[in-house]
Amino acid sequence: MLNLIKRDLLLSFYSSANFFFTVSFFVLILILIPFAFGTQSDQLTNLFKGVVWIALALSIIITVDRIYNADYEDGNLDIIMQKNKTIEYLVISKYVTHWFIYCLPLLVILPILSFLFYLDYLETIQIFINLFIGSFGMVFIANFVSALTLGAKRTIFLKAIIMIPLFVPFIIFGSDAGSWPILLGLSMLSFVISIYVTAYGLRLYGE
Amino acid sequence: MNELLDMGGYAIFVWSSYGIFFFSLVIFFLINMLNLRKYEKIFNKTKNKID
Amino acid sequence: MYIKINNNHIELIKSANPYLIFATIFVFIIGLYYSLFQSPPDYIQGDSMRIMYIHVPSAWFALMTYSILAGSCVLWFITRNPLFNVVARSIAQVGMVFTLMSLITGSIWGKPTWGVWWVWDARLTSMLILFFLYIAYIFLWQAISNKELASKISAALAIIGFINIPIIKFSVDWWNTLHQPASISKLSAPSIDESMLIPLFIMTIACFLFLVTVSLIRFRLVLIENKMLRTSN
Amino acid sequence: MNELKIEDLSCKRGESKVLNNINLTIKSGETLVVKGRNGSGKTTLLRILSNFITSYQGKVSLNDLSILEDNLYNNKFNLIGQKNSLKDNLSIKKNLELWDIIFNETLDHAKLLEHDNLDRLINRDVGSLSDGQKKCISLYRLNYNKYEFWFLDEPFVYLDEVNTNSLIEKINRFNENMGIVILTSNINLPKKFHKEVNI
Repeated sequence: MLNLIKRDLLLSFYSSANFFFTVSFFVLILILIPFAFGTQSDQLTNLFKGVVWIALALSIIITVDRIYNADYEDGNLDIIMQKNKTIEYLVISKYVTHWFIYCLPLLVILPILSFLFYLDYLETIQIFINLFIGSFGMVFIANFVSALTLGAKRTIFLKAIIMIPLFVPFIIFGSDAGSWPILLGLSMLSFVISIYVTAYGLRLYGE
Repeated sequence: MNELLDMGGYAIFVWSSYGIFFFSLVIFFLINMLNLRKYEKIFNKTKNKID
Repeated sequence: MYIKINNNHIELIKSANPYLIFATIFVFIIGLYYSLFQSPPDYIQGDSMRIMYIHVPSAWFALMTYSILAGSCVLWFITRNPLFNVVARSIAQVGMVFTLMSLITGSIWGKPTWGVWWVWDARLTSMLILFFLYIAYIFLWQAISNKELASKISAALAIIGFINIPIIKFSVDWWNTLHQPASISKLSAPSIDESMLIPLFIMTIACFLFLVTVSLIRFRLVLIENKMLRTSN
Repeated sequence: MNELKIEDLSCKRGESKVLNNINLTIKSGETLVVKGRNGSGKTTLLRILSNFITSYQGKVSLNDLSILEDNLYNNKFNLIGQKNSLKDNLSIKKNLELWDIIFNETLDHAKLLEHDNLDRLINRDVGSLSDGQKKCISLYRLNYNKYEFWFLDEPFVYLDEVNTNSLIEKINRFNENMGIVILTSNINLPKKFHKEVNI
């Protein structure tokens, strides 16, 4: 399990462009807000709180192809599955690395962005907590969608259609500051479902 | 008759929704029926070839 | 309880087909007569109320079809009887059409009633999401080239979607109480007059007959598809 | 002394039966060549032996213990499939480092690659190599050496004469160290191995 985390981190370090692109994508979506809605500061603050969730959802959607697909197509997934007989451990380590590589950078950059949009400290902390909890749930969902759609090639749109309905509850509760306990519950529920479904999908495609 | 067509001023809503509804159902039915015919034809051909 | 489909069953379905088509058309005509001519206009909504007779049955069957879909997927995983997979696949597209119809007729009905085409109410939103779940189920099956695998994968997705729908409904309700305290969209459900129940009832039966007819046609279609996949291997 | 036993093995893929009542026994130090037409189930057999496919009729057992119940079995074999498990956008050296981590074993890459005449390519991107070179590097995984079985899926495809001979030599040496090799091939090999089976 630790081996796999180390390996995935090293791999993302070797092809660091991917992770850089995701951060840029996230930032650019948020930068579009003032262009689309004008520069009134109180309006910007409100919009930011919602659009940051859309940006997070989209950033996770564009990374969903990288979780299992590359390893599946070149055959590394076979070796990894052979070495990790309990596939649930493999799945958990993928959660960790996927969150670490693609969500943590977004959370790190979030405070800077929130100051650009005139949020005060308290609001920044609230949004940070919500995004922190919600991003885990979204990563769980992205993982099982990735595992289920391994055999469907080049179908990022299909994956988006599957994932966005599942993201809806996160976006609803995420944009409300006080509802982090519900987000936590949703994340835990999606963890329980995701770990079974992901392992199921990987076993099926391993056959 | 005019009264019926007018639907108490809601003619466009009522008739358009009924129109869309039945049009779609019929089209959907026909698509599946024709598909079934096509598949049955292809299937019978391949079966004859095997026999 | 292992039911295996054999040629006799298919012949039976085949011979029932024309009667079913006839019955569907017949009941639809009666239903149309009752809903457009016989029933009185509503006190408040006037004649726009007549859209209800097609909107409500399609919404019911949209939900019912998805329940059957998810239920047969669960049963398929439990019993491993391929019949349930065939049922799920033959019923899915009919459900999608009913969902789309209930969305379209609902929004045409909404315009004269609420003054807007669409309201972000829990019921409507979850219906919209349901539509995308149907799309995801159908197209995921088509996108995976190994069809045996595709059935298992899309069945898993259908079950997850079934869990998702109540969550969405709950969260949109919650969100509405947070963001828009005045909910304008509660349909006037209380005390439907008996004269309105009759056309509604007939239209429901007609929609059910349509569902059965097309599902059985698709049932045969899916069976032939499966056979063709088998012989091509 | 290991004994891998396959009894009455049948397997369905989709609706078609690919393996039908296969009975085989392989003992330590032997090599089995599985031959057959395209789509006859050679790869399926290897994937059953490597525990990826778990739904089949019959029994596969190692020393009389079913491989499905043997928890240590997954650490005993080294499977080299037809996919080469290489990241095209990384250099060979980086690919090998990633393998080191997965296999949990650090090899002396410079020395081993020199032996295979691949050391001059070490910093090239895998994407720029020929298929034969990729296959050679894919077979480099055989150097991870704590395994008792090698399962090789079409190892000779794309290999030239020199590399074919050196692979055969490697297999012989592994056999001498009491290793079991099962390989699939649909071409005639220059050397006879211990056992050959047609499926």
